[in-house]
Amino acid sequence: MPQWDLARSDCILVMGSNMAENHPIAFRFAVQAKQRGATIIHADPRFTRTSALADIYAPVRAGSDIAFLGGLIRHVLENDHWFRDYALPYTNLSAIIGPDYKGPEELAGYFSGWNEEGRRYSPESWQYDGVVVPSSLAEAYVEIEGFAEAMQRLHEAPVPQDPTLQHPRCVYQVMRRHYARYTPEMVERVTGCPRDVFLKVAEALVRNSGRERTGAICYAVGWNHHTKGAQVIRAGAILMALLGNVGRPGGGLLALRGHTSIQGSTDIATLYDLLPGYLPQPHAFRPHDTLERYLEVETNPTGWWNNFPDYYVSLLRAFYGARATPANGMGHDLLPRITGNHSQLPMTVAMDTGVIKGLFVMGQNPVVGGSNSRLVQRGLARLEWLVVRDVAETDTATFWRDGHLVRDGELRPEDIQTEVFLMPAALSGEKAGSFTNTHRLLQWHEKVVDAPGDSRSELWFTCHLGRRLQAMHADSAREEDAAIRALDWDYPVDAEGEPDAEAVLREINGYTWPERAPVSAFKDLKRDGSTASGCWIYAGVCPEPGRNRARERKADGPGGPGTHLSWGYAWPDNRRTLNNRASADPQGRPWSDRKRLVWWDEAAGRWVGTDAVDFVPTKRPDYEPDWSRRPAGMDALSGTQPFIMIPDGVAALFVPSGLKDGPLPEHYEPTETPVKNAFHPGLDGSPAAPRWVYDHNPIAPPGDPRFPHVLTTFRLTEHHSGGTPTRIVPTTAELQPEGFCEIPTELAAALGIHSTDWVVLSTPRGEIETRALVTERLRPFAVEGGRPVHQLALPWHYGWAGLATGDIANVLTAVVGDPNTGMHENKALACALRPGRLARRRG
Amino acid sequence: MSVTIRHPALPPGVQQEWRGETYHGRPVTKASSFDWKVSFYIVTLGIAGAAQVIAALARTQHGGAGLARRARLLALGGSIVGPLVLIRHLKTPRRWYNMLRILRPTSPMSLGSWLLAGFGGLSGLTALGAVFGRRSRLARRVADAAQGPAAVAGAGMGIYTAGLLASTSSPVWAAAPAPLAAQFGAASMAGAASALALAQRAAGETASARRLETLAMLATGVELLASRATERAWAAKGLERSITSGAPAVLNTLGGKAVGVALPIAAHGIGRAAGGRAGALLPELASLAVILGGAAMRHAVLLAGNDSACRPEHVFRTTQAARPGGVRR
Amino acid sequence: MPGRRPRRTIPDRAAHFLRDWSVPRQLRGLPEKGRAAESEQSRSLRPRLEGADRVGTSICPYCAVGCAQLIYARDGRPIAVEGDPKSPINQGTLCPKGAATFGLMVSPERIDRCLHRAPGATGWREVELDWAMERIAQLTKRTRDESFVTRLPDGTRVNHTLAIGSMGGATLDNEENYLIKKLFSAGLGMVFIENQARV
Amino acid sequence: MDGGLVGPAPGGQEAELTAGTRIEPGRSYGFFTDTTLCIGCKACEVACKEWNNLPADNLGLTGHSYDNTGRLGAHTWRHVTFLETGTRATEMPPYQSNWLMMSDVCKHCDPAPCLEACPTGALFRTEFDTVVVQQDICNGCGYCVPACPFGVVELAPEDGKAHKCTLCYDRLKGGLEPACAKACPTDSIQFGVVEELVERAEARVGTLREQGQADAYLYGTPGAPGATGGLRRLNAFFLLTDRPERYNLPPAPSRPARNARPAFLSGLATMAGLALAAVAIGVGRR
Repeated sequence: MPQWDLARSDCILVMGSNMAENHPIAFRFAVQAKQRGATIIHADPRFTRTSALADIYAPVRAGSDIAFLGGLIRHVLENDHWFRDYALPYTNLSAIIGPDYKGPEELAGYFSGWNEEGRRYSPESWQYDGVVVPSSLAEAYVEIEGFAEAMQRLHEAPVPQDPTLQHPRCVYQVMRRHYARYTPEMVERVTGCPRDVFLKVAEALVRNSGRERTGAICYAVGWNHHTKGAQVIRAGAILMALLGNVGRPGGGLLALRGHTSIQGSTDIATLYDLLPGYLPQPHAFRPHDTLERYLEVETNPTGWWNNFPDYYVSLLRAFYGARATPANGMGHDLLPRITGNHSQLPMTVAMDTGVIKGLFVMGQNPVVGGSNSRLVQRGLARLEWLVVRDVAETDTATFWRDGHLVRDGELRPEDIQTEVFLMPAALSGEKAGSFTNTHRLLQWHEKVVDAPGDSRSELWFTCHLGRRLQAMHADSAREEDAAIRALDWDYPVDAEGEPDAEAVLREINGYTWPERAPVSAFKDLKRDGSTASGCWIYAGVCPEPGRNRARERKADGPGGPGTHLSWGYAWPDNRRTLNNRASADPQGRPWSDRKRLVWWDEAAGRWVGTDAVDFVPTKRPDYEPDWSRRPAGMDALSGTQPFIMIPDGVAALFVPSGLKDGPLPEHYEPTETPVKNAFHPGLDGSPAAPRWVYDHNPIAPPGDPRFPHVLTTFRLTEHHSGGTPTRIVPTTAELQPEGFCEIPTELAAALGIHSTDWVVLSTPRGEIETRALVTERLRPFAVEGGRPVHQLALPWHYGWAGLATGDIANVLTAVVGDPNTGMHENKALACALRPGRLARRRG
Repeated sequence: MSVTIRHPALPPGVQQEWRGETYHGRPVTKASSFDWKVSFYIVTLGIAGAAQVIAALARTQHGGAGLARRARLLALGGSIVGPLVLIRHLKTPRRWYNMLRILRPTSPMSLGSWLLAGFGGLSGLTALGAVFGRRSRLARRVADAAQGPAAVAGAGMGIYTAGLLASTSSPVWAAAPAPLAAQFGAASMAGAASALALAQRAAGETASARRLETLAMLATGVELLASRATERAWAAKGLERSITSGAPAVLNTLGGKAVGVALPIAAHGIGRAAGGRAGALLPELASLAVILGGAAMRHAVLLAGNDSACRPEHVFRTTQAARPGGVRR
Repeated sequence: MPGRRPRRTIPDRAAHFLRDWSVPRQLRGLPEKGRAAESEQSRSLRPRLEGADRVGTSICPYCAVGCAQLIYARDGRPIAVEGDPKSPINQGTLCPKGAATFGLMVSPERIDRCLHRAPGATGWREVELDWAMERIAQLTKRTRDESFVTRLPDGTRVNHTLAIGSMGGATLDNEENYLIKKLFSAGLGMVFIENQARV
Repeated sequence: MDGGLVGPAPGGQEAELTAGTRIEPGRSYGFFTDTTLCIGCKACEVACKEWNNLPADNLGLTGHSYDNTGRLGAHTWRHVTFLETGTRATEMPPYQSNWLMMSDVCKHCDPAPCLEACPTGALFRTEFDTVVVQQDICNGCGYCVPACPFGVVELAPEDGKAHKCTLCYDRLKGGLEPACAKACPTDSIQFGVVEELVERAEARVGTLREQGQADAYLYGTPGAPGATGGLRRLNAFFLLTDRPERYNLPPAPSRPARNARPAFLSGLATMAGLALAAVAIGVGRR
């Protein structure tokens, strides 16, 4: 949902986010909603500036989000508060799951399909009865015997379902059984949130659901950064779907992302497993060897993803231009294959173990932001070379001089053989280009001034590095150099050598081949090599020569409609609210006057409204696929199936494919926790969560008495992530000038700690010293029979570089992650606390 | 100490009584940058101003020429030295002349600046009489014509600095404007009388010196009474900590009271009883003590005011209820 | 704070004082608290935005909310960065970080030359941009040549190098991310490519 | 200037877009700071410092909740106070509560004690009814500092002049909303014509009381706390929900200049009395 749409919400639950602090301008719309009468709820381990503005503050122990959300799901299901007219047709509540599925309530915490040896799940038993459903995520392919053939059954009939919801294996009944355990008493016991507060939250959400009212959830990395982060978000999504909020004005989930173009860098993924546009990077151990095979297993039979080959071949054309030929699978044969998890956490280990020898770091500060910072620093010290591109000396760029290994006397700078480059970079006003914001809005920024001195954009750096490397390989005939030689790398540059960013955006948008005339939308992309597109979902941003819709700056006036279709460009196809077919009822009428967005106009024979329609514009609400003709793609979705990216067109409350840790969100404790799992004695953490345990990344077992406190990390409104762009600015640095640890008053009193005293925090990975900030905003949680569990909270922005400094919080965190996303678990771990300073400190 | 807000009202839901809470103990108001230089100015110009009053009296008395001359010179000296020191207190001293850029009736400092300018000028004119009076009739006439206004301005010089301090938000300074001004005025008069007594003794005019010493002791008595009133007001408002601790306490008790009051009384008493050699030295000691004690008292008040401004509890205690008085536009 | 002006002579000051003297204006009846007290600087004061010779639209470089900004520049240097009142997202407002964008652009901590730290060195050395680019290209080629794998022993095609990694992208433009992914992945065969999306 | 993408329409003022008000000489402008909308983000502090080119104070970590800038002063013209008053609550009144945050600023009092004290006319009332220290006049006498009942004005050590919020005098001259109010993400700081702001603020108090925030009241509007003791009103006024002291505001400040008259009268009477006594004693006789 667009951020401004939040102002139309009737109830906003902020959870896993400290929205007022970390997204103040987005919170502006929450305040506007409040002024229109909305209820604001904040559920969080800490009472923050967001809580201060809320009507209800629900304290939730760090790492127990699924218990809380599961309790809400149970409340909605058991009390029949779900929005039946919406959820029955628009979600897979009625789908019937195969007979082999068993849930954690039956298997002591495991889902069916657990393979203890491989410590992973096989999703075979999670499928619909008799149908294998591919994932709607990047990787359609799942490792199920005969997958490619089995999913073809989606062409033949609707998925098995029981609209009466009586079938014991329909999703509704499965979920009721699954969440039966999440009673208010259990919620209180596990999360520490008082039962009455929990019930007030539930009532507020329920009260604001239905035809006339919508509610929204705003979340951020407080949900992601767990070993079950994806499942926390799923739990929120399930709740929103049950309450009928998704795709509707003022309703749904708003992910509040942390970097200016983090959405863009996920869309055009500088990520190991994704190609631009959420296409999977070919994998050496999957049936990806040839283009044909790759397309066969990655193309969903039904739903929008059926167009996958158009997008993939167009991407290859954009990458390799004329060198993409049928002989090399249109360039598919040139692309690198991944062989495992190459995400940041294993990357940290790969540096330490000597696999990675050279590293580029561009606008990131992994010494501060990476988990287990000492391990990161060890890794950097083992590199042969390191290129850091940033606007100032970062902690990463100076690890060899000021880092923990040097500080602790483990290494001298003279011992560190890493060759380091620190190259000055340009900021947004010093270069032209586009950012994609947290609600998928592309906005162009102009170059207004030159960057100082030798500062250059990443566009310049990458373009010229590519030119040099192509020149070096111009005469190579080696097979391994084929890709670099084949790369289509001819970007126009200006007098200073700066590439024309708009020319790059035009390639991302796509053009016909070989004429290079812009395509107007992704519907124009073809699988025959006659089109190129660097990122299919961005097709349409430059729809005609001379037009860059990311530059458009015309907002709607006070008269509305307030979708601001001429301000920037939202992918896909300028749609501001995804799945907005769901803003109309199954018959195509707006749910209510108050909540209208798009609807079916019978006279015009199309969907109309104030937003660009996220549906086939002319598909009637009463359209039903003709199963006798083996319909494919969108033809296989009916007029009441708004979730067009999902193979069966409805919101997947129960997920057959695509998740590595279960089809339904289930509570597990963090990897390191002082609290045992009340749901599953003997199974504390998520079994599928990957962990890289070795000498330099030790993990404490659950309940380890040496680490009795819960530790969570957080961000401050005054600083930005790894800290560089605020710690070097005097006006922001002084606002939070030094690292600190928030300590609840009770624990501080017991240990004799006062605000601004030095304290030492430790985990198996290391120790840091910082200042105490004693506060009642953190409260002890009485869990497990009344033993108080204390939570400590550390802002993680600090390091030694810049004007505002402090020890690095991530020295304490571990390289453990979410099995689906590879995200770390820095929002909940266990630690020890003592007053005083580190003894080893020199000078 | 708890006080209820009487005017204007807070909503009923808000805790009605102030129970001594402060904002993390941080100051509400800011202390002035006034330091010893300002105290020096207050003392010097107080003496100079009161000296013009005495000069005026002396001019009306037969045989007062010597005293008048010395008083006029003292006034001139004070109105030269005092402002020079005061300008050093400015943080942008090269712009001292902006003190005369505007006449701001609400600002005791602006009024004081114009008063000082006038007083300085008049003191210059009366000094003409002191220096050239014997040779030049014109100088004498001019000086005598200036003497009346100079005495009036001098009276103002002797007291306006109390008004200046009182017209601030420092709780101690603002607590008792009238007694404070009486205190300052009496101290100015006592200081001038003492200074001139010393001069008269040096010039051999012992009888005149004795009368001046009597005046000094009378003024000191008035000062003592006024200071009692001031200190009672401080205590009543709960501000006494600023004057009963630290440097202000030492200055006020040891300087203002012991040296400024007790010592002169003792010295005069002993001196007049003993006579002889001590009879000459002890009154001189007493005069010196009066001057120093008066200076110490005013510096104590200055420092106490700065201290008080940094105490949030002082500010809150004195702002629980607005002081009566009409709105002034 | 405005820079200190050159020291003025005494006649200068006297003339200025008389020109700016409030007393005559007071006598003419102008209010002593208002117009009579107005100084020369106050009379000629204008916001420095009016001195801009270039204004461009920008997007805030901090979080992902996407606030629109206006960058005002004069003589090729930024003089102010403000929220764009027309944006439906921020409507002219900015958070503390966004409001510090100007401070970021002109931060005293910014570097403007390439710095190089040789293996085992204890400090930086300033180097030419061209030298650094050539050296980085050579190192990239060397490491890639040493580590590139076309096929695994069982014949499976991999076309990759595990020895070069890249971090970052979430603070960069879409166009930059595109070129990074295209060069590093499709061109060089790097697979350790990550950005802040996971951290 | 580039293109038509930026700036208000010709002849227009940006303040019309950002604050819904035209800025014209002769009217009174001020701030209405509504603490119930404040999220304590300190954007006002930063926007102020960036616009006015003010250096950091660098007080270090104070331990006073999230307040590390401490106070208003020569370099800090907006300052957000933080006081944790009940952060263990779960159900709370609407909008900000339990962790009090307020963006403090110069009150641009009417009448203004600093201005009334200023001997040089450096402090004056502008055509916008705001109170400004004219830096080309101020000689650093420092009298405005103790005069201020709110501890706003301060001398800067580096230039020896008094500094405080100018309500962005330069911006007002160009039709621009003051930097802090323009930046404020939640419109806790509202800029406008004082009379209109007061009206809006009174309506807001009514709304808040209806919605369950019974403790809302105004500080600094005529007849309210803060506008006391000869201070007719504060052109920068506040909506508070707890005792003023919790925000470091005096509940009933007074206009200090009115102490001058009793002091002068009493002092002159003392001098006159002592002069008479001197006559009686015979001072001046040989």
